[in-house]
Amino acid sequence: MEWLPFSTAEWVAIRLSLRVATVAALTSLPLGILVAFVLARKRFPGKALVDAVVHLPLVLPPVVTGYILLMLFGRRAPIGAFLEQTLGIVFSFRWTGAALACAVMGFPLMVRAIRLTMEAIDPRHEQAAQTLGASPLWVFMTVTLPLAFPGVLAGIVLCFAKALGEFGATITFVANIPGETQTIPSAIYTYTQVPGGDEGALRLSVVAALISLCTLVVSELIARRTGRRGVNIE
Amino acid sequence: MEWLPFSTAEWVAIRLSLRVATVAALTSLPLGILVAFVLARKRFPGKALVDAVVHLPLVLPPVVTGYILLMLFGRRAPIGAFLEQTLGIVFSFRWTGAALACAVMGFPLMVRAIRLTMEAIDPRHEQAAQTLGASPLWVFMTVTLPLAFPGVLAGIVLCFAKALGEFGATITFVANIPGETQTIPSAIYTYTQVPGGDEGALRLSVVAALISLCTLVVSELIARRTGRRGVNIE
Amino acid sequence: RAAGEPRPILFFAAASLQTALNAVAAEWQRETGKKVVFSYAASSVLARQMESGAPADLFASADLRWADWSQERKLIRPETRRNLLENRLVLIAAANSGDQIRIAPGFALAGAIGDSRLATGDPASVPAGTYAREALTKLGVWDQVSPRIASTENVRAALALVARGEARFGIVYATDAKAEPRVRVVDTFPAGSHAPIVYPFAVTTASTNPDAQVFLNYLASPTAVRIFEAEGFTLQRRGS
Amino acid sequence: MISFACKLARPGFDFDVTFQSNAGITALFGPSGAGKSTVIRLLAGLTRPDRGHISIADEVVLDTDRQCDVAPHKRRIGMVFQDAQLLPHLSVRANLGFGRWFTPRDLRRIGFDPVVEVLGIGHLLSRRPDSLSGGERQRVAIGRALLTSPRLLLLDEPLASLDEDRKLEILPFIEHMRDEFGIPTVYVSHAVEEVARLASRVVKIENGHVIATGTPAEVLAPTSLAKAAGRFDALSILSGRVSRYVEDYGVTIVDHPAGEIVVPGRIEPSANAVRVVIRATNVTLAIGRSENVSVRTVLAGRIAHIETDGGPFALATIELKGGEQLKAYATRLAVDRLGLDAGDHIQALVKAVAIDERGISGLHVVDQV
Amino acid sequence: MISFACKLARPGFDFDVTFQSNAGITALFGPSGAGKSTVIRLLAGLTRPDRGHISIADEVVLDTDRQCDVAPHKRRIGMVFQDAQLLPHLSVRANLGFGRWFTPRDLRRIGFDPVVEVLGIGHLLSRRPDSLSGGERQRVAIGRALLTSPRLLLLDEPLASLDEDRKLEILPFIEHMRDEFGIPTVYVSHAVEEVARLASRVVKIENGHVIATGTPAEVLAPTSLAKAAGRFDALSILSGRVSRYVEDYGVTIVDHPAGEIVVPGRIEPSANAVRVVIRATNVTLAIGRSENVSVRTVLAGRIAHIETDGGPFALATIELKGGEQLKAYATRLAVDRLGLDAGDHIQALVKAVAIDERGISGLHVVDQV
Ligand SMILES: Nc1ncnc2c1ncn2[C@@H]1O[C@H](COP(=O)(O)OP(=O)(O)OP(=O)(O)O)[C@@H](O)[C@H]1O
Ligand SMILES: Nc1ncnc2c1ncn2[C@@H]1O[C@H](COP(=O)(O)OP(=O)(O)OP(=O)(O)O)[C@@H](O)[C@H]1O
Ligand SMILES: [Mg+2]
Ligand SMILES: [Mg+2]
Repeated sequence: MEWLPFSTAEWVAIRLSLRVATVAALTSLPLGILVAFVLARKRFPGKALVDAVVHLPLVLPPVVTGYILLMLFGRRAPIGAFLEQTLGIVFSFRWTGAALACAVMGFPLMVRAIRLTMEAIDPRHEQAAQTLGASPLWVFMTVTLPLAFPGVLAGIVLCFAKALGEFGATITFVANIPGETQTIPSAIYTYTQVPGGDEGALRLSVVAALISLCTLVVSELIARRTGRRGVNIE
Repeated sequence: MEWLPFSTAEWVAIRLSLRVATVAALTSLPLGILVAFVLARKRFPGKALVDAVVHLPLVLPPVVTGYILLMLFGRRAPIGAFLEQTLGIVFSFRWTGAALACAVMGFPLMVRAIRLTMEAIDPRHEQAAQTLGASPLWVFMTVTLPLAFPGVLAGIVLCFAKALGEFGATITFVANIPGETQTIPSAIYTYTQVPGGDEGALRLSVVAALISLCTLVVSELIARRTGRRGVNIE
Repeated sequence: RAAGEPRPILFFAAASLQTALNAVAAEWQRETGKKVVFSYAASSVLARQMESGAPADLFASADLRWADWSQERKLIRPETRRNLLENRLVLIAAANSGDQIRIAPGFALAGAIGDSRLATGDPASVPAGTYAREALTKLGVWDQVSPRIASTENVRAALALVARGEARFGIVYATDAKAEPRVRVVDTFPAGSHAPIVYPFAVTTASTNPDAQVFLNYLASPTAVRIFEAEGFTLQRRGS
Repeated sequence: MISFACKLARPGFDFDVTFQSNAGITALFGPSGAGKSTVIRLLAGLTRPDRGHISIADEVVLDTDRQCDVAPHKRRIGMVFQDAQLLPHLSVRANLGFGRWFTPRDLRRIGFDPVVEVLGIGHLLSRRPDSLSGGERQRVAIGRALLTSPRLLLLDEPLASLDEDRKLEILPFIEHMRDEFGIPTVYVSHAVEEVARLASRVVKIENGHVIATGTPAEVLAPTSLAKAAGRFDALSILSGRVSRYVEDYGVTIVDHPAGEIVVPGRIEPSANAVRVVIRATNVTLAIGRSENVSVRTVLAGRIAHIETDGGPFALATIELKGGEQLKAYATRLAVDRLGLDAGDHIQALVKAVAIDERGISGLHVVDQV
Repeated sequence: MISFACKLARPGFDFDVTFQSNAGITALFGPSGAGKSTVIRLLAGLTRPDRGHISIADEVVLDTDRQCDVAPHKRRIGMVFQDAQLLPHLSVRANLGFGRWFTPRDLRRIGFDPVVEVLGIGHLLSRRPDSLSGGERQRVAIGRALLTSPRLLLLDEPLASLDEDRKLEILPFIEHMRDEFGIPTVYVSHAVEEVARLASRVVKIENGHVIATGTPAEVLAPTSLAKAAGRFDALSILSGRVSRYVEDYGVTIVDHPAGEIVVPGRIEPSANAVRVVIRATNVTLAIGRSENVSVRTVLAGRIAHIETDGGPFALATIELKGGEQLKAYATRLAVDRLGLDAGDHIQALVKAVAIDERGISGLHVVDQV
């Protein structure tokens, strides 16, 4: 790949960014679907609060979100320490932490996308499935979720795109360690901080834009194949 | 308001942030609806490209977006100079610029939300309106748009929330001038840059979170009144 | 802004100078009744904004490179430029840690870090990081230490990592370490181990505000010096 | 005048329908999946054919050869979809007013109040479509289409889920539209009487192709012994002139060359002929006079032809005095027992009570109070 | 055994329906907006009443007083919605298989292939609901409900948009379900013959209240001169025993104490009585023998009562030999001309061809090939 105008460090950042974005988008998906479903369909006291918490990463400056993550998921922090001891999962200064930061930052977008499509589903479809013997869980799996597929897809795309661009929370939470936590945006930031780094910043920005273009094209193709009415089950 | 624990500068930032977020969310709405409609309903060559451009602010680090805005809408920049001469609109280092930056950053979220609900509309409703003599524009105004209302509402909320938290592009584009361009997130940033600023950062973060909570509650109430099927026209 | 009232000075300053500059400006306003408006951001951002026509009167950079960059583009007046402040680089640890280590050529920093991290500004972009790399290189420990570096966007983030115990050590400015009670200075880097850490100040080319130069001079006044020193800065000899 | 010729290939379904009609009401008739709704959608401009030419009242609205395709909203049609398709975000009132609003004021010929009254939806005006029953929804859809004062009315099984009483209120109204405003109508229905009563032209479609077109008498009268189930669709249509209304008995006597036809209810005498639809299954054949039965309509004629096959039924074609044909079903058993044969002179007995009001145009049934 | 008692207040609509039925098929009958679909939805558990008690086959599925409300998916119902409601993201095959999949294997009593064949949807299996015609959609919905092998079948106007031929194929199948698997069924329909043929109990609803329940004969037979339009809904149901099938003529002779009833088609002789539905409008009265008409079914009886009013019609109640009652409509004109009066002995003539197959259970029409 020498013919491509990227330094090794840049290649590392690109690969890492892809990994982080993919992991962030996919691992946050189950929780995203669950939260979206609860917000779309249930009424309970404190619902607005849950909604607000979900939106928090959007509302707070990324740096603040990064600090909060540090305070919760750092090695010395309550949840972080617990996870390390019980499951051996370490976030601090690892790419997993970058993925967590990206997932958190992308979460409001994902939840909203899924929620919107779920709210648009005609409840009579779910009623029809019920009369056919599907329990609420099965209705969710076989009707709600497939019909909400356009939203799920959009949620993945949004979270992925956000993860490609997320930088403030990531760098605050897990710093900017080449090969471990230096994603494309961190690398771009580094370039913008030095005089004459514009060219490198531009190069990587184009890469990020191209990756997102690919993602969009792919998602568009998937969406077209599955159609307006969500995923087709055979 | 002396009993509230905010300095005058903080009050200024809060008021400015509210103004910037409101203007950003509302002024970008018409274009957001238009772009969402085109992406949801039309097929044309280069559609993926338009889609990618819309997503760009999500994918690029905010700093880069800020630089791009600076290069396009700065006083010395082509569009910026043109707008200043013809319409007298100045963005650079004005709160209007902050609103522009927030609008741009929130745009992908807004477009996606509106687009998702538009895609979920049963095209037979639009066909029915057509047979009743409504031209495409009227169909859009009387059927598509009211039925897409939940998405429009979500788009406004997302853009507003994003504007409350947006900082990277804003500070890069219009700096961090108290009373003019220092929004809540910029003020928080300033606090986080110095030791001992944590308390101020926390205070302002709570304010941002509360404002977004209010927005969410209000939007939830509106959504409940209008119902799943969009806005009810009499 | 009421008509007739003089236009306040717009001061583009590196975010790390915030506390000190705010205090000086408050003092100046008390004395003269004139206001200074600050826009704090990263030096790089400020420089670029000036390039695109920002109406700034004064520029204070935390980074020599961006001052030079601005000067090349004739954004600041070279004759007004002066390195007003100087800072020191220190090695820090969490306040409750017992780590003791003396900075010396070839000192066992890597061993002391262990599998933890050394937090500092990004050597490639953040000045503190650049100075840290220079110092560690000069002391002959950079190669061992560099894989354990956790570089951050700014010094404050590095400070937070150390304060929360995520990173065992950090290299930050003396001013930052002084203001953060949860960290403790382990040792100060010798002055010769790195280029002087200076903060260039200058009046911008675009400035039309006569007060700009006046305030710049005021920053060297004894009142200002007292404030700066209280914050942990050291004062440069005039004109260097 | 409607002229329709469209081709459309769908996987497993080949659609090629051509017909012309300048009837007031043209009925589309045919089994489920035949392509009736497709014709309606093509007429409305909601589906584009692979190739086609459609003109309505001498205006070409579609010509794929000449790249002409008038947009649906410019075709000025009033359409009732098979599944109502009310706009979910509008109240019933707004749904009704929707099309009206887009109709230029000087073209609004149909009044809001009479439509609402006939359809019995006055109490629903402020409701949302979601909360309507199936039949209520369909009625609102009919009203909405009528209120556009359309140039062409497209009705896709508009009465399918309505009860008989309601149908009998709405049908005259549709006729009224046809007569008063001259709105040509294309009507899809599975109900033979409805078709026979309303339509002056029937297009019978099967499997995407026209298998018969003509007057209701031509298309619906059994030309051969159809399969057993089809015999209820078989009818004859006789033209007569109103002779008088017998006040005492609430019946109208229609003069027909072959005899008097007694029809319950009042038909206003007019210069025009009235059409009486008689189901082939409702005709009883008798040899010689049969004064002792409770049937007052006795038409004299001659058996032109009796068709039989292995099944239980026989279909007799009777040439009535005056030339019109009347079809009559009987069991083969009865035909044999009576010894009926072609050439025999017989009496055709038609029970007045079995004449369906839906089958007589211009009839106003006199309800007892 | 279904026991139903629910109250529900909606703005402008007060619903309070109570009925019991241990019939195989219970018909819900009533005008548009009466509350039929509401009953169905309450039975399915999709709507909650303000107060109510529902039990199906001795299991209480709803009792608001005891906080008991069995979830819809546990009620093991097969439901056909008024508007099909196919799952849009599933193929026809998957829609059909959906409910089946949730049915425990040992409870699956109804086979896929016969259902698909009877409904004529074999060629649609890989299609999406979006691309089906109205009638096709309805047929798939019927199949889907049947394939759950339900404990209770709820059919909301399942045949409304189907043509006669198709109806005649599906009706016997529904009867077959009732007879073979003993699945109790609640059936909403506007078609009198369908109701009369299928149901052994009819619940007539109007405006949210039960106005009559009973056997079809009780509810549907005209107890008084209804308004004119209603007379087509009036019928009598006679019970007889199959005597023989006359091979030569393709007709079945049903023995009735008052005479032989000739029915087209073959009915298998069985120990059970067959029900023959006779519309009051299809009965002709004759004084003395009338050998010369093409009617083979002649039932002897005595006029019990003739009801008239100011309108054109008269409704005669005839006491047949054996005790069953037969209702007959005639014009008042005919009654006067024949001088008919209560107590007269008369002959009731019923045309075999006018007996609707939909009105006879167990009938297999012999199609000629
Ligand atoms: N989008 C489609 N793709 C493939 N086939 C289709 C599509 N739409 C309709 N069809 C088929 O075209 C045929 C005609 O459909 P159409 O809706 O015109 O029937 P119809 O005569 O209205 O029937 P019904 O009386 O059941 O409403 C049907 O066989 C249907 O399956
Ligand atoms: N959500 C609702 N809010 C208010 N009224 C309702 C609602 N749903 C149904 N109704 C009313 O309840 C009545 C009964 O409705 P239902 O659907 O049971 O009628 P139906 O007998 O099935 O009529 P149809 O034959 O027209 O389908 C109707 O008058 C209807 O308008
Ligand atoms: Mg159709
Ligand atoms: Mg209903």
